[in-house]
Amino acid sequence: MSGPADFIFYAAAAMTVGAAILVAILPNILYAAVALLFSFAGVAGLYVLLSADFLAATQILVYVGGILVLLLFAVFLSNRISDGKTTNPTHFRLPAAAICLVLFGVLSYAAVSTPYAVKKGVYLPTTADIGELLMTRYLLPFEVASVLLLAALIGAALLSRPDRAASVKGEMEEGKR
Amino acid sequence: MEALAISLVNAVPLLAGVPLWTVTLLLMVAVAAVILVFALTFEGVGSLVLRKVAGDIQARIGPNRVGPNGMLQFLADGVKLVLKEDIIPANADRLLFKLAPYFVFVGSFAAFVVVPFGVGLIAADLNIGIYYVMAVTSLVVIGVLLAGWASNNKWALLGGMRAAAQIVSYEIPVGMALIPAVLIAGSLSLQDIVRSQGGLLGIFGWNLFHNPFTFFSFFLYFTAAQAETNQTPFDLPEAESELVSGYNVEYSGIRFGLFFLAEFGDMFIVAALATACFLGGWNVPFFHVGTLPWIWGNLLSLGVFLTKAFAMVLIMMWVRWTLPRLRVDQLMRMSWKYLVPLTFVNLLGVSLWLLVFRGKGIPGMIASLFG
Amino acid sequence: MGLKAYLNDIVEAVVTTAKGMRITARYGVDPKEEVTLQYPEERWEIPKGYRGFLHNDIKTCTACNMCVKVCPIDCISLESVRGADKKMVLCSYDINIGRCMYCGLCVEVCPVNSLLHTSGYEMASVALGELILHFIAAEDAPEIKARVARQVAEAAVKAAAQAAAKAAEVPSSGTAEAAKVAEAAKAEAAKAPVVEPKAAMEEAPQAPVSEPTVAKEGEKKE
Amino acid sequence: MTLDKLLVIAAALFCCGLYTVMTRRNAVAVLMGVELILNATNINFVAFSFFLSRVMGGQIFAVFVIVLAAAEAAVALAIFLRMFSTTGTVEVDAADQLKG
Repeated sequence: MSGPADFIFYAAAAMTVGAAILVAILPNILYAAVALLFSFAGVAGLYVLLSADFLAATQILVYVGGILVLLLFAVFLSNRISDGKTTNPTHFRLPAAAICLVLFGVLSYAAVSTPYAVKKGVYLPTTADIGELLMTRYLLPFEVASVLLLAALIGAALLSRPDRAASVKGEMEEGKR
Repeated sequence: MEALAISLVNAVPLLAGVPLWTVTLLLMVAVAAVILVFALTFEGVGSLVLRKVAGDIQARIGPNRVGPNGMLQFLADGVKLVLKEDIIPANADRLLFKLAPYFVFVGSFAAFVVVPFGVGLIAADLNIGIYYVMAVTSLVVIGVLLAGWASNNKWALLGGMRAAAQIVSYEIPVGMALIPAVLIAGSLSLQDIVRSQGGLLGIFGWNLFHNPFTFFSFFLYFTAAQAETNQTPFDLPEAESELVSGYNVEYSGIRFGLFFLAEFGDMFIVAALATACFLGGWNVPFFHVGTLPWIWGNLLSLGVFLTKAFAMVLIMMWVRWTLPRLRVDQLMRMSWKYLVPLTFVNLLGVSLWLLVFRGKGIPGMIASLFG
Repeated sequence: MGLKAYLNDIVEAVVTTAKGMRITARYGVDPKEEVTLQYPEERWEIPKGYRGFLHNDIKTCTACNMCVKVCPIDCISLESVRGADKKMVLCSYDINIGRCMYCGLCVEVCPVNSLLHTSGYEMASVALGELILHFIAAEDAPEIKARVARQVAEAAVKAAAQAAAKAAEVPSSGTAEAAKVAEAAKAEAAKAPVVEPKAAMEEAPQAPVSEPTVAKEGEKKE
Repeated sequence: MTLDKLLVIAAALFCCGLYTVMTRRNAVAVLMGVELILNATNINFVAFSFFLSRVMGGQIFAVFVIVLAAAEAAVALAIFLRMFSTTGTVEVDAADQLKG
């Protein structure tokens, strides 16, 4: 792998980690969400370099187009708009930082010192393989995942509906007054 | 792109000393610039045509003052957009306010990369073409949401929330309606999909006429895509009469211009996808483009593709100036109660058809009857 | 909602969309349907009796002040001086067309039909003051006043000369008083023509013989 | 681009996520941390799949992780909205009704 691919790799890595650090420290939750977007995009870039094109597109589609939108909606709906500033309070900063740094050191040491039997990967389109495996070898997990998604969808819809009993009660109380 | 770079280095001896990746990178930049110029030109001319069509349909004339017959109106508009003062509201979130238009523009423009303009005219023939388009256009949602929030304006926020809900809802029918084309071609690459519709069947080789389900699929896709790009009658996010102008109400100058360009870019992407997936792409009826010399084949296929795509854009404009705007609940009902179930039924139907008839469409079967 | 109603909804949506698109397509391809008027080049025909901007023909205007009195929003103001022939002479006539509501009362009331509605309706300005129509330029007013004062004075001299001639013609009736009056008139007449226009304007009101009545009623400046 | 570099990146991402989960009080921000952690694991899966073997298992697992993340985010955000409508805040410290 020559110059440009390495350059792209380091750029994607820097974007991923830098944006993740911003997510961790930014006081404004909306800025943190935008930083998260860049982190996701960086991870997608890493996937592309790792010959996981389908996964990269999925990463963008699901994380950016789905989860991040949900996060933004949650931020908008759970903060009073009149507040203007969306605060994001933190606590236990020092001990958490210490734990994380130690953990990072341990993990990196483990990653660097372990001798892996590295085989050079090959660049091939993976979409067909993933589709075939999902329909043959991993059919059961696939079906379970779809049932889980359906359950999650119904659960989320049920949870976020306005409480009908409570609202009826409220109306009755208002009527009494 | 690398193959092109290699052939370029071979053709021009002057480039022999330059590292290959530099040439490749420069080529990438050049191709991106060409596409950007095309997109901008289309968006400019598109805005003019849109206003002309609106004028015709509403028994008016439309712009006719700048240049001969109003032809240069889009240049005047462009100059106006660029030169206007870029106002940022006092209480706006400055960073996000500045950032949001770029998300929208990038999300719209990045999709141009995989549009198959001709036999060999495609910036990057990704093997996940359609999926890639679906993925990058989701950036638009984020941009619109952030623009709505950062403007610190209730109309902008409502418009942004509406736009996000609408785009996310309609992404599902759009994807589901495109899958029949993917199933028939057996590939997500747009070039493969276009190639699968070639052959000597002429226009009956198109996916549109492959079987009844694909025929309906085309119209479902077109409806859903029109909603996904916030075109009238689904332009609730920018409903002028209730939300002033929705998420871009506080924007002016070049930042508004980016939203504006992204809107037209989305229009072209929708038309191009419809062309590539259902209308045969750059295939010339009853003729094999590949037999021509490289340059003539490409020019011919480019012309055919653009003709089809522009025809689709015109139909979008026609619909746009015909139908009145929906209500929000009607919009959501249309997506979740009508389009989503129908596209799923269609998908099942196409799958069954392909299974039962071994991938052959009706015209193909009729043709095989006659040998 | 049953399946039948569901399918009916879909069919209805498709049919109504197709109908609407047929209509718009007909408009789209038929250029004769266009109703746009290319405004500055082509214009609507102005209907009879159209009340456009007011115009006063100051040559026929008698400065009767009727329009000023009848105007319900006081947008007309005029200033006039009494001329030598006892008729009023306009020295300024302004209409604030920005305030005018085009009721037409002033036109109806005008006894000599000098005030009329024209068919004009285009006016744009960047300052409110430009909306005031001056039918006599503001800088002309002193000149007119001076000229009128001069004419009045000349007339007075003539009258005095005539009176003197009469007095000389008929000595029997020449009493001391009549001679005194004639002399005074002669002195006035001798003085009046030599004064500067500006001085004349200032002195005019004090002139004993010919006191020009300055109409102040309509003078309501903003 | 080597395997250990990718693992170090994933570790950094994981630690950022962990720090976010530990320090934030806003539930939405905690969820962001969780997403970062899931991304870190995904990088590991894909990297191992690319470097150690050409078996697609790693990528398939990553797909499932993304699916789970989507489901989790949907349910979690529904819960947050519910929490906001009952307690008026989405700070995780406020959800202590079960405390004895």
